[in-house]
Amino acid sequence: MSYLNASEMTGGYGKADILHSCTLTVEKGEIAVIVGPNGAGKSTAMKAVFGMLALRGGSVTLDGEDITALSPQDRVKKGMGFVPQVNNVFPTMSVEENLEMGAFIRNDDFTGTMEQVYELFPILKEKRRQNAGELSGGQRQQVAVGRALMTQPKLLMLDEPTAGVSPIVMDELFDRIIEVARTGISILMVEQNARQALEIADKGYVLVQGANKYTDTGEALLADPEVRRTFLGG
Amino acid sequence: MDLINALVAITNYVIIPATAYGAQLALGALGVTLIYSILRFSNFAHGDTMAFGTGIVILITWGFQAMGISLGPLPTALLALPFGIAITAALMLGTDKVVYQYYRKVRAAPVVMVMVSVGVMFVMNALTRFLIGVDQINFDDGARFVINARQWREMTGLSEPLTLRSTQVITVVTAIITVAALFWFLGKTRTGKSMRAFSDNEDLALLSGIDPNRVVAVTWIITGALATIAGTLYGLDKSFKAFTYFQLLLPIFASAIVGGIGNPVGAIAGGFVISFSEVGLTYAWKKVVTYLIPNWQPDGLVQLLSTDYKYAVSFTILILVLIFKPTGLFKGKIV
Amino acid sequence: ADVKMGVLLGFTGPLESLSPPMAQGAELAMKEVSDSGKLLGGDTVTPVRGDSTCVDAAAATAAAETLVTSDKVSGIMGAMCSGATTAVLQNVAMPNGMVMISPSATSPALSTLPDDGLFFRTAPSDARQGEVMADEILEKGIKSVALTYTNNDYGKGLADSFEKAYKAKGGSVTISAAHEDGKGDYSAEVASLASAGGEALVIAGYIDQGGSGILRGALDTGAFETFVFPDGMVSQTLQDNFGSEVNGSFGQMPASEGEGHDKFLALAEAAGFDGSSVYSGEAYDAAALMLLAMEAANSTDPKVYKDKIMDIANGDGEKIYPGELAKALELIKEGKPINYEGATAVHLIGNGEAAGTFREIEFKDGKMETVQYR
Amino acid sequence: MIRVEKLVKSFGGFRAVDGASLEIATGSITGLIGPNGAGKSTLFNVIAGVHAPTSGRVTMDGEDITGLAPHELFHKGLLRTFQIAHEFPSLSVRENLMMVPSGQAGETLWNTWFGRGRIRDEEAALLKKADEVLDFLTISHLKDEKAGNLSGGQKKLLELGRTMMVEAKIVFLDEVGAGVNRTLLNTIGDAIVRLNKERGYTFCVIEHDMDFIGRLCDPVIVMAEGKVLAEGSADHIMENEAVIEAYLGTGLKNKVKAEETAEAAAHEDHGAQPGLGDEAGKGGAK
Amino acid sequence: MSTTRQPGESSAMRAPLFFAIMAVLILFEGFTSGWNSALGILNMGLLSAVMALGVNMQWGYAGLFNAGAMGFLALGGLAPVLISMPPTPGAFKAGGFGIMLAFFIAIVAVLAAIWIWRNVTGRLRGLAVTAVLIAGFFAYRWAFDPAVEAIEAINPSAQGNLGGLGLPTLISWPVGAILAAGAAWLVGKTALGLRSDYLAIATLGIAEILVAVLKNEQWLDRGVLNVNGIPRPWPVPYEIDLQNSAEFVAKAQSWGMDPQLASTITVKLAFLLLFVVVLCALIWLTQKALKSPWGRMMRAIRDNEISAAAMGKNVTRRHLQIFVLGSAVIGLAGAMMISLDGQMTPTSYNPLRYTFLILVMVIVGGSGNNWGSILGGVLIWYVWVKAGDWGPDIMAALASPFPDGGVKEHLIQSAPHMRMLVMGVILLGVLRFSPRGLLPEK
Ligand SMILES: Nc1ncnc2c1ncn2[C@@H]1O[C@H](COP(=O)(O)OP(=O)(O)OP(=O)(O)O)[C@@H](O)[C@H]1O
Ligand SMILES: Nc1ncnc2c1ncn2[C@@H]1O[C@H](COP(=O)(O)OP(=O)(O)OP(=O)(O)O)[C@@H](O)[C@H]1O
Ligand SMILES: CC(C)C[C@H](N)C(=O)O
Ligand SMILES: [Mg+2]
Ligand SMILES: [Mg+2]
Repeated sequence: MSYLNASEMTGGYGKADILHSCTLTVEKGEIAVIVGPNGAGKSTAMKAVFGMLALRGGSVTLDGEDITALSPQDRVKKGMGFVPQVNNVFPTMSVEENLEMGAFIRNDDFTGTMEQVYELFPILKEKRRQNAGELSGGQRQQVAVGRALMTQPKLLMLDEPTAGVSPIVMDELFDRIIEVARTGISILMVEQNARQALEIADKGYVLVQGANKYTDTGEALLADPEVRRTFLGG
Repeated sequence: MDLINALVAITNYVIIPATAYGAQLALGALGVTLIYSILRFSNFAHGDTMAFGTGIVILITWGFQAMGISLGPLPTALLALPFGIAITAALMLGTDKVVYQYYRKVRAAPVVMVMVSVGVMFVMNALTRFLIGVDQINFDDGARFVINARQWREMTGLSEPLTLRSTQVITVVTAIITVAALFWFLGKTRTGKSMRAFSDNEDLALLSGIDPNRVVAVTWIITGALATIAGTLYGLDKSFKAFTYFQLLLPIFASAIVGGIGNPVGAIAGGFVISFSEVGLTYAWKKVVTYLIPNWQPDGLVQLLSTDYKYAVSFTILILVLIFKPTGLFKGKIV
Repeated sequence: ADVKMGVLLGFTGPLESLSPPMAQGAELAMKEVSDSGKLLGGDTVTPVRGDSTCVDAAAATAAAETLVTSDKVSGIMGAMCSGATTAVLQNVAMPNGMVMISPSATSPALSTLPDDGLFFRTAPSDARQGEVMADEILEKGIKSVALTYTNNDYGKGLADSFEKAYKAKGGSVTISAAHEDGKGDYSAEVASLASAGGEALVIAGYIDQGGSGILRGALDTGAFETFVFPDGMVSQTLQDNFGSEVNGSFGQMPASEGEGHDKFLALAEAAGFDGSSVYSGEAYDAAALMLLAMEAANSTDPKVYKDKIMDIANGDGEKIYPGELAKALELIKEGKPINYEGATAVHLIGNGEAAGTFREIEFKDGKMETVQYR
Repeated sequence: MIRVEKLVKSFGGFRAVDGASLEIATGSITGLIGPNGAGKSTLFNVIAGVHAPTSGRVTMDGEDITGLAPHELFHKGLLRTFQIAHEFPSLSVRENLMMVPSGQAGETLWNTWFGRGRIRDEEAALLKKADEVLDFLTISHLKDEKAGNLSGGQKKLLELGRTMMVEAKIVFLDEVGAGVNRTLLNTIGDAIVRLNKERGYTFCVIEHDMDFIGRLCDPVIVMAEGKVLAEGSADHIMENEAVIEAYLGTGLKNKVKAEETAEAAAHEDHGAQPGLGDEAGKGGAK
Repeated sequence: MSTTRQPGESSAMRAPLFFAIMAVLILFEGFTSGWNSALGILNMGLLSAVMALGVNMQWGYAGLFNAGAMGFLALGGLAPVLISMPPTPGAFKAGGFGIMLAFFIAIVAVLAAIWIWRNVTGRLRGLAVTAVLIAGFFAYRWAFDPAVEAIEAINPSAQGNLGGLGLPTLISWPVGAILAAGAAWLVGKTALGLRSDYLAIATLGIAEILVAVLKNEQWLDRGVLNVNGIPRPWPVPYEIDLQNSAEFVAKAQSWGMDPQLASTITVKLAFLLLFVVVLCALIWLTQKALKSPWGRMMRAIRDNEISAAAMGKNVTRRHLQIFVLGSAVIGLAGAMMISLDGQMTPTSYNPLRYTFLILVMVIVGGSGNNWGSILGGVLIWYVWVKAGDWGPDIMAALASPFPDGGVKEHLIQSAPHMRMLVMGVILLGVLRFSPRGLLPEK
């Protein structure tokens, strides 16, 4: 069984379902990328995996354990970390406090992890005393990812981490994500910079209208002309 | 020229009362600001919470007095305060469970929360009166003065009196301790930081594993404590009357906003700005002028504004601050 | 049959604490009459309370409206504050031909308001109290005072009439400053008053309202040593809360000496409330007057018995004191005139308002002592 | 058409825009790129009247428009979209479009009472136009949905749709592409080109997607630290060392395995797209 | 501010259903407590509905949180005093000129200050403005104080003010609206730039200031001494006149009604008629406006000001427009209320009753929905009045399990405060089970 196994998720915000039997799985240390048209339900699927949406059907298991009924906070304790698409830092708290908040659920000494995060994102160490709200878009994204890493998640979920960041920062972020994955952390992310993302993905999902349309390795999806034309912009 | 008497007059009639009043407003404004920044709504029930808390303190004080327990020169109410805080905090938590929790869950707009708090205000209003009635109650039983007018005159031989009430001293001292404790708590402790995180970005706090229920509970407990302390100090210094506490809501809000709502430092500064402007701008300078310029007997009161418009003064200041420095003296946060 | 009587007072709002003893005073009279079984051959009297809120004319009107139209009361004991009283008189009492006897509305304006002969008050106009107070102060040799009043028709009316009388008689008022009731802090007012100076401070306010705050502030800062207290201030609360701090201060309240007053106090004590509370006796008298007038007119119809009220109050017959209502009813039934004195030596003048006997008090050794009546 | 002269905008002590001067030619699609925090959005906001400049001047067709209010600029034909979508959440998608045209008779209270006939005719015309725009943007199935319920990308489309409701002279697009599906982005790109060609709109586009910039824009202006760093055609810019260092970067370091594929893909892209871009560029620049 | 509006649970039957419930309540009141009482509640309810409509225009349409309804209401109430009271003989001659001069001075001073602020730069600016204002203030007081003293000296126990123009009361209604609109314009010019919460507190303060003026300016409206005997508006007769008219008495008796009862009911019906006419006109105007591009534009502005501005809408002007219009409606209600009461008592304006209760009406009714405001106005007023009656009953029931003695006594004594409790519980109940109000917007 896969490390994360969200199978046959069905549900939505109101009466109409947004997700229709959507299945997402991620293995240990694997990078899985979700792509798809706007409004396909990618963010919704992420929320569903994280327990922020009431599901009408389907289940979510993590490391073999059924977590379908758990609240988001409890999922954090089970080792899931989530970086939302927007509003993903604490703007009036310093970078360091942002990271501390990431480690909120931990009762052990987290200075080591913080050092690791600083190693991963050196710019953050420089700006550790600055309020996160005063950082540029790309730096904020790094803080956001860093905060999620502080929980020492076993599964890191990122919703469009590169939206609005410059190419150089995007590359940097993807580089970091690969490094993170190499430490054995599973990554599930939504991306609209789909080609770049699929290049580093072990596995790719194409979501259309809340359902799985294509599932394959990143390479294979990139190579599929149909997928390229319809979803990756040629 | 009689500089000393002039100074004494100003101290006695402006500086001392305004400082004590300012400290009381500041404590009230802190409660309002805390709710605003963490739970994101203007809590119109705060005045009545203060009344309720004070009512409880009074009942317990009476109990102690009946049992013959006292604090010597200090008012017995100080002894009753912790119990009052506990009960008020419990009521706050209960209110949250029964009322506010639902609106957080459905993510109601702030103005809905404001209206909800108006509803709570109505209920608390009634509750307080059921509890302790509508009468004016004096429950200050300690030594009344640190220095009274007669002692002062004997001591200094000056014609101007100067008095310092013990409640004024207690008020300021308690206010300083409370504020310091609050700052330490918010800035340094884990729970305090998690509260700031929650106030910054509620969703993200959730994603960091911060338990919103805990944050909310702690917020209400602190608010209950602040309200009870502010209300008790106020009641000790003046006297308790349920209706007055509702009226206090306006200057408290004015303080919080002038200072920059959502900002604790601002709340404190705002309290003093409001109290000093109320007392200072309407002060009749006649006496001081006659001390300073002995040969001039002004026929008027040498008063900038009559006390009729006292409340207009504090609100005019409020409006001016809002227009020229819209986030308040200290940058507040707006949701 | 059962006669319903409205008791319309400010049970909630800024004067909520003055209302209960007043209501109890009125209800005491009703109970007395009811228990005697002598009203109109055995009618009982039931009080119906209505909340005039004191400040909200619309709410007061609505409450009175309910009393008249749905509770079908035969008379209204009230309202309490002059503003609400005027509203109720014009909007409810006059249209419905309902008799109103207010125990406490003292605004001078009510003397001249057209009322179709329906409105009476057992309290004197503040125009009178102003005079009395001025005399009293001057007799003590005090030539200049600072004056503060609660900012409503009562306070302002009293302050104006006092200021006029006092100045006419040679005194000077250094400052006349309003204070708002029910607000938090009176430091600013006290500071202005202190700065203006004066030999004494006249506080035309309410004891459990701003008046108390002003007094506290003035005492604590040592701004004044002598105070003058009109009706809104003189009460048990004043003695309890300030006692020896105001030794040498003095004041007056509409009340009368002697038998009636003492009897009422005793009755009140037996009934479990404080009869010396302001306007409690007036309330008793207001209710009693109406009930006795009903008997005299042999009708509970306000339009009929309204004409008897003056006769009862000023009649040329046996004096009736609190506790003697049964006797009064008998006398009336026998066709004998009575002179209702009640708790406050009722004597109605002019348009139907109390002539105003005032009890002058002074604080000695922390106790309120009656000096004289005038 | 638009001339920005020595523009400075500071927040507190910090100069977000620090003496930038640039020009946007009539009929062009000008790209504006630069690292995060370079001051692009701030520049937009100053031009669009949201912020008053600390110093400097903005002119449009020679007319000084510095410090004009947004609604006044709108009437001069200057429109803008927002980096973070600013929809009207409680209005339906269709209403979001229909509210745009200015000078509607029905916006005067008097007419709402006594000019119903005129309003009816105008509304019918507006409705038709709005539906056309929605069709064009492929979101006509959402026309009665509250705009607040749209997904991030859908809101972006709506944002663009609003500029199509009126005859604009110049449209400022702040990161239309962020969060938009690339296929859809191509459609948007086509729409921009079409508006530019057929209706003569001038565009100024902030975007981080270099493919998109390369395809559409000529010239491209690069900002960094509040100043203009470089200006020129897209190809030219992408070879500029300073721009590469500050903005473009040199690609992924970690994904050695993917490197070849990526390179191959990049070649393919460059092969396929400049043609399109050139066409657009030529069309715009004439 | 982003207001997430939950999906509506509205059905077509909702509004008729609630209005039917309201009608039943009023009818019930009529049958149990008499028609006078029912009509009295209905009249004041309709007045409240007008107030709620005004607040709803500001809050519901445009998202402007005006917490100063009380101030505009009070100002509107000044109109009947100034328009329909008889003039005080000699007052104008005594002080009218002085007062006009004083205002002229004030206006000149303020205009001069504004001119300096706009045209002078540098460090001198603040100083010059302050100097002009202070000089203006003293000049103003110089003209104003003696004039006021002269006016207030005229027959102070009954008059002491300028008095009115002696015109028909009906004229004062639009004048009340204009007074409030004028004040709102001034307030709007200065305070509308503020963000929502701050606007609320600022207007709360401004309302206090307006009421303070009405309380303390005796020459204008007798201040706290109140103005009594304001004439009724045109078709409304006086009960006494009816009772004295043989024709009316005969008619009443022919219907089998007590003439006195008939007279009071006739008067109430006359007021009712007037109020209904005003309300219908307002509803027609507002509904038309809302269901048009104007309404769409206002909602857009409410949703997102920045974006609306970028779409060419002049947000500031629209805000000012709606703020002035809404305040005008509140002022109109203020004038209507004073003509209903027949007296002007500035001390009776308190925020709980005239600001918060109105807000409760708007929210309970359903903000943004005109019909909701009407429903909320009448319903909440009904509850507010009835809660005073129900209080003792509820309390008696609550206290019954206690043994006779202190606690029971205390509880029964506290009965009047049940009004607050009932009000609070109802408000909380509505907000809980129908957060967007009883009649949600669309
Ligand atoms: N809070 C909400 N309430 C109701 N419907 C919603 C809500 N959020 C999103 N939707 C709807 O759900 C669908 C899927 O939205 P979602 O945000 O998951 O899309 P997405 O795939 O993340 O798109 P994008 O790439 O544009 O962010 C959309 O049609 C949207 O209109
Ligand atoms: N209101 C503000 N107060 C203070 N600083 C601000 C404010 N707005 C922007 N800044 C700062 O100005 C700089 C420029 O911001 P701007 O939004 O213009 O960048 P940008 O070029 O649009 O970046 P991005 O590509 O991330 O959108 C940033 O460093 C930002 O922190
Ligand atoms: C209760 C009283 C003090 C009321 C006061 N006499 C008045 O007329 O308003
Ligand atoms: Mg999304
Ligand atoms: Mg930007």
